[in-house]
Amino acid sequence: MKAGLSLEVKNLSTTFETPLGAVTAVDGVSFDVHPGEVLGLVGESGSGKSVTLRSLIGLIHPPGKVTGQVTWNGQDLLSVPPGRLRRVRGGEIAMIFQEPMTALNPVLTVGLQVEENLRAHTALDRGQRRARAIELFDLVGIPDAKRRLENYPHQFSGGMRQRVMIAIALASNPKLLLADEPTTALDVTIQDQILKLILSLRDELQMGVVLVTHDLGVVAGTCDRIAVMYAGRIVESGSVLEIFDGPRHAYTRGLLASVPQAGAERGPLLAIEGTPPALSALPTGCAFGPRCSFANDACRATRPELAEIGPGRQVACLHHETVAASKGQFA
Amino acid sequence: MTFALSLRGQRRKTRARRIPVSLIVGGAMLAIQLLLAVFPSVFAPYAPDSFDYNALMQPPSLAHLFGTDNFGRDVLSRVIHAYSVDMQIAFFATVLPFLFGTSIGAVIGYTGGLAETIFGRLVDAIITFPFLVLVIAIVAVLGPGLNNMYIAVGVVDWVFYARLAVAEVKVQKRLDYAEAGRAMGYSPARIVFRHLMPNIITPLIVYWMTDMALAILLGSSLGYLGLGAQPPIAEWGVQIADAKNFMGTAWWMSVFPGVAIVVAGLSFSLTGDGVAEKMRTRR
Amino acid sequence: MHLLLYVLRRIIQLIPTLLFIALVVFLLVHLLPGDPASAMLGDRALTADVNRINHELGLDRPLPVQFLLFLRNLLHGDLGRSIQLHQSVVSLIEQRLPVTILLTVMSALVAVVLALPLAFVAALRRDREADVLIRGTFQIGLSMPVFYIGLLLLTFFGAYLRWFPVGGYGDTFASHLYHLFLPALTLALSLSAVLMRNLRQAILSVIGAEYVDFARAKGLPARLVLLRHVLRNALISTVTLFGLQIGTLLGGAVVTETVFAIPGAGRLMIESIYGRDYPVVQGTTLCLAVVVSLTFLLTDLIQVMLDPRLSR
Amino acid sequence: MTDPTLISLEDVGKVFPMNSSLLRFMRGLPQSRVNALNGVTFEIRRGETVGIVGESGCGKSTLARCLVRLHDCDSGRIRFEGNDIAELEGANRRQFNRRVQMIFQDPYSSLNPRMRVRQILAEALSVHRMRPKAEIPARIAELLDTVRLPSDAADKFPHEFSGGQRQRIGIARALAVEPEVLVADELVSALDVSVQAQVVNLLLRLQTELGLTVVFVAHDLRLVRHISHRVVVMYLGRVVEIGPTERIFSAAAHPYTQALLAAAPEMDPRHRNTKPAARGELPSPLNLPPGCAFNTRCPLATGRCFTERPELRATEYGHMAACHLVDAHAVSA
Repeated sequence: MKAGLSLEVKNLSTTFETPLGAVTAVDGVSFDVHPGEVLGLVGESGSGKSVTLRSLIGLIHPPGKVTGQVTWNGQDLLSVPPGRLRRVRGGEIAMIFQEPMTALNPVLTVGLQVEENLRAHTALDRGQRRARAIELFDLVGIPDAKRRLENYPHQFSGGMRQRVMIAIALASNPKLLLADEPTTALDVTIQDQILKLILSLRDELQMGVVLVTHDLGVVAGTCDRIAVMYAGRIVESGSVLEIFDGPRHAYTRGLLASVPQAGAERGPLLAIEGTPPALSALPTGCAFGPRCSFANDACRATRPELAEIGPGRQVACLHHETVAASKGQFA
Repeated sequence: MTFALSLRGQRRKTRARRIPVSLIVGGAMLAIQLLLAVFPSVFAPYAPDSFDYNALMQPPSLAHLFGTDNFGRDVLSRVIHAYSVDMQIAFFATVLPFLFGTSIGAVIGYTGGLAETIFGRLVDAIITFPFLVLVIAIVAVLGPGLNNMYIAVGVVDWVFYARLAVAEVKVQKRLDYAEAGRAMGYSPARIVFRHLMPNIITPLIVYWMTDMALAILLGSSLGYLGLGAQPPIAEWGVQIADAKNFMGTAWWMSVFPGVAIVVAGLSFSLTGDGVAEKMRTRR
Repeated sequence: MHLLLYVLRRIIQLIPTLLFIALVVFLLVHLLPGDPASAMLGDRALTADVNRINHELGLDRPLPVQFLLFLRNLLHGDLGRSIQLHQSVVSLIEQRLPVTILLTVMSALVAVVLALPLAFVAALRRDREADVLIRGTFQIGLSMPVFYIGLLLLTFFGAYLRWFPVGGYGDTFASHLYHLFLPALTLALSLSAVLMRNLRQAILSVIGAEYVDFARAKGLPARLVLLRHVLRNALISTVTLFGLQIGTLLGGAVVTETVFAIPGAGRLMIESIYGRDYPVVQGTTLCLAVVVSLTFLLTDLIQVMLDPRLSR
Repeated sequence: MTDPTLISLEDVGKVFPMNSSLLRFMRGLPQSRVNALNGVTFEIRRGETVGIVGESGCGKSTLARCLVRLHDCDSGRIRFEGNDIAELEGANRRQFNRRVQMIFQDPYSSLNPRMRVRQILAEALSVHRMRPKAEIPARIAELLDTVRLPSDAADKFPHEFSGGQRQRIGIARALAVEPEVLVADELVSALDVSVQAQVVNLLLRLQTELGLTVVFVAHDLRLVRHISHRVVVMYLGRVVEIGPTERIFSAAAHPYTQALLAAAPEMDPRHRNTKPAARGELPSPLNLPPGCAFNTRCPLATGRCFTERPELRATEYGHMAACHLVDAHAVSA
């Protein structure tokens, strides 16, 4: 078994230049991912979780600017020459997307789309590439692989399409998989299959996985560690057990409580009032302040930094102890 | 995707008040040309058809800013008077197709079914006729002249508006707000004309702008071929046809009407682009 | 296999279209105020001549019967005789149509050659100088009537620089190509403007598509991403548009042939209009429409080959 | 005492023809069609919340649209207070449209982007003549207050609101005509989790305050469990199980329901299973297997399941499942 690699992200920021001024979609995000571990990036729409993922491997489109450090295998992916970055992309770090229908090229056979990946990253010849493609389809559970390679994406069902995308991503044995809401477009029984597939592949290939999702159930079922994002920043991170047992940030706590629990049917849910702020109009101080029931003047004056409160446990909240203590009220 | 959503908030504030540059420029150019078209004699220094045999084919001078033609007519005055004719062509050739095509298309798109199938076949058949060829053929049969040209254009042109309206309505009627109207028990007429129409009209107006530019091209082409406006009427195409034997010797005779056509066409396109942009930022 | 079925289906669909074309062309002459024959012969025609022509053309029979006769003649390759040129319309068209087709094909090629690279440059340099320049130039070209472009090119490259002939068609194939170059360029300008604008927009929207991001995430070389993933998908809509533009192109050819005095079907049509030679007007209209419907078939096929989703 | 049954569905079927082609016709093949609904029978009682769950393609949205007559069903009938809704005409039909309201899934397309909130609400009020003209502004303010939107919301366009606020406007539009039944199709699935809870709370409150009957169509089992009194589980156009919420979630009888429940991720990171809950995928609705539609994926399927279609049978009072393997219990009514 080859040794895995770790990804280290330091102070990653992504800014988009718009006609109305710069908008910071990701603001000083730091985290690492270890081999064989699933890190969940959790947040709602506009929290910057997807942009973070795309920033890691240079998939941000021109008006966007990425700063910070993304260390992989001893090099900073944000400053390596394009040729080197291309070898990492798809070769060592692979990415899968939310909508397999739009992420697969509709006019090319899936076989070609697997093969072009192998061609870019391996020295296999034509026949070997085809054999490998069949092997990959078997691996991700697509029956009748030989025939299916000749098919076009629209000839697959949603779940099968997602498997095709995973097969393409895995083609060159990546050591890190970036998954952007890979099951959001799928039905629950299919989502379950795909998540289990990703987990078993993780074990088999000793890959690290970064899983971007908004679904806390998915997080609970698959992630080892999580980082919760709000308005472009990580507000809380730690092991999945610690965070589900005792959220320390008011946002995390609200998020967990707003999911209906068995045993409290037809009672009011604990909702977070208001809506997430527009990135162009962030409030001063804590971005969650205006929606937070714990907020006071201090929260409005200064923006709390992400601080270590235990081994591998960080939170960016001035009142994290109060939040932790108040937990009992709603459990 | 996620990012686009988060930008929604900020677009909200600045959107309504910003008018695209293209709309301002195009609109202003159109306004000036409309003035020329409505009051040509106010702006033209000479009558469009007064011959001056003492000043044949004079190059541009202070007396004749755009020079004179082979009958000694003032080119500037003829170009200005041609605005009445060509702007009229732009408007009259297209306004009925626009109104009729849009309404009938909206109704067909909403009704769907057999009406749509029949209409689809009609469109397939009509687009196989080269538009210009068909118009020329119809004008040939009806006889040259502006009115026959309007008829020839109108017979075919409404189909393009209707086709666009059908396509737009088919998209819009599936959206939940239209379904909500139906679920509310609103009448089909209310849904088509009050709910859907405001949401489909933008691309149709944009197309109308393009179509007016095309009508000017068509009108001047027919004028050039002798099938549209008839000499001695001042019309750009007719003017260029008159000038075609003097292209090398008296460039001013053809260049100024040509520039007028281009400017007119550009202002319609610019306005169309502006409308499109304005409406895009609104959504 | 699927492709074959598709072709078959499209050919079947062609039949009603062709019938419709025939019907419209047939009715065209019956739009004439009064009876066609007097219109053809002018105001001072003798009644006997009018009656003779009416009878010759079968115009004294009921309309549906006339149409059936018209169809029967059509199937026998008989489009009537030219009143002016005293030749069968079919033989006239046989001489003239190839010229028009050659002109159209040449201009289509020139348009594609111009539009393809420029669209790429404009899209990749979006909103920068090159893009603004390309789009501005084409927009002006788009606002110029074909006859005017023709006259300008003719005056400058033909009469002034004397690089190209100012008209005519030549005798050999090479000389055809030489004679048709300016006319083809004339016709190509507005088509390439339309194609360029569409392709630029298509490239921009495809570049933002998720499958292009996925292709980049796979670490493919930039060239491969652009050609295989961007261009191929972007071309689908442009090919559709190209098909729809063929009609416009042929319409423009009618004008261009007149400007450059090229002995094509378009010029034949215009001359026949001046001479009130209605059988020829009918015949040329019919042929041009048939050419367009066949071109549709061709572009549809290209589209199906580009986009596997269409052939089911 | 009035009849507790407000709406009853009797053997409702809905077929969507697929694009028919000349070639298929020439080759003598049948025109393909999708049975979106197939023999759906159940009833909705006054004042209850019925949850309808299932995966995409199960027909739940079609069912919702049939309930408000956006679609007419092709077979069977839907009765509202005993009257076949397909036969309602004129004033009766308008009354039905008023009394049964639908709220839509997509907050971005369910409101006309060219109409201000005031126009949207005023239109509903005036078309159904709910209030004299003079009272309309006051009623609009009242409605906005009911759904907890600020009063200045009336003069804004839909795009000036967030997703959650738009859903509130959609609810206000439905409430404007004082309906008795709300059909909510995936009401909150397009919203962020934290906002979902706000809208769910609003719906729960309105139901108690106004005594509404609610049909809640959703794919999110947790939500359906939270707000429904009874649950209908659908698979490929058929009802496979129906029963009181607690029964369905604690003692599901149909293997499909069991798989659905097992596949839904739990909120507890300590409970993880590594085996997928259901194998295989939905068969094509164009080409349904004979027998039980779930037989291609069912771990328990036996010979009979491949030949004979199971009917809904009561397992105990109020709980029914369509599965050969479920023992029918004697039910005394």
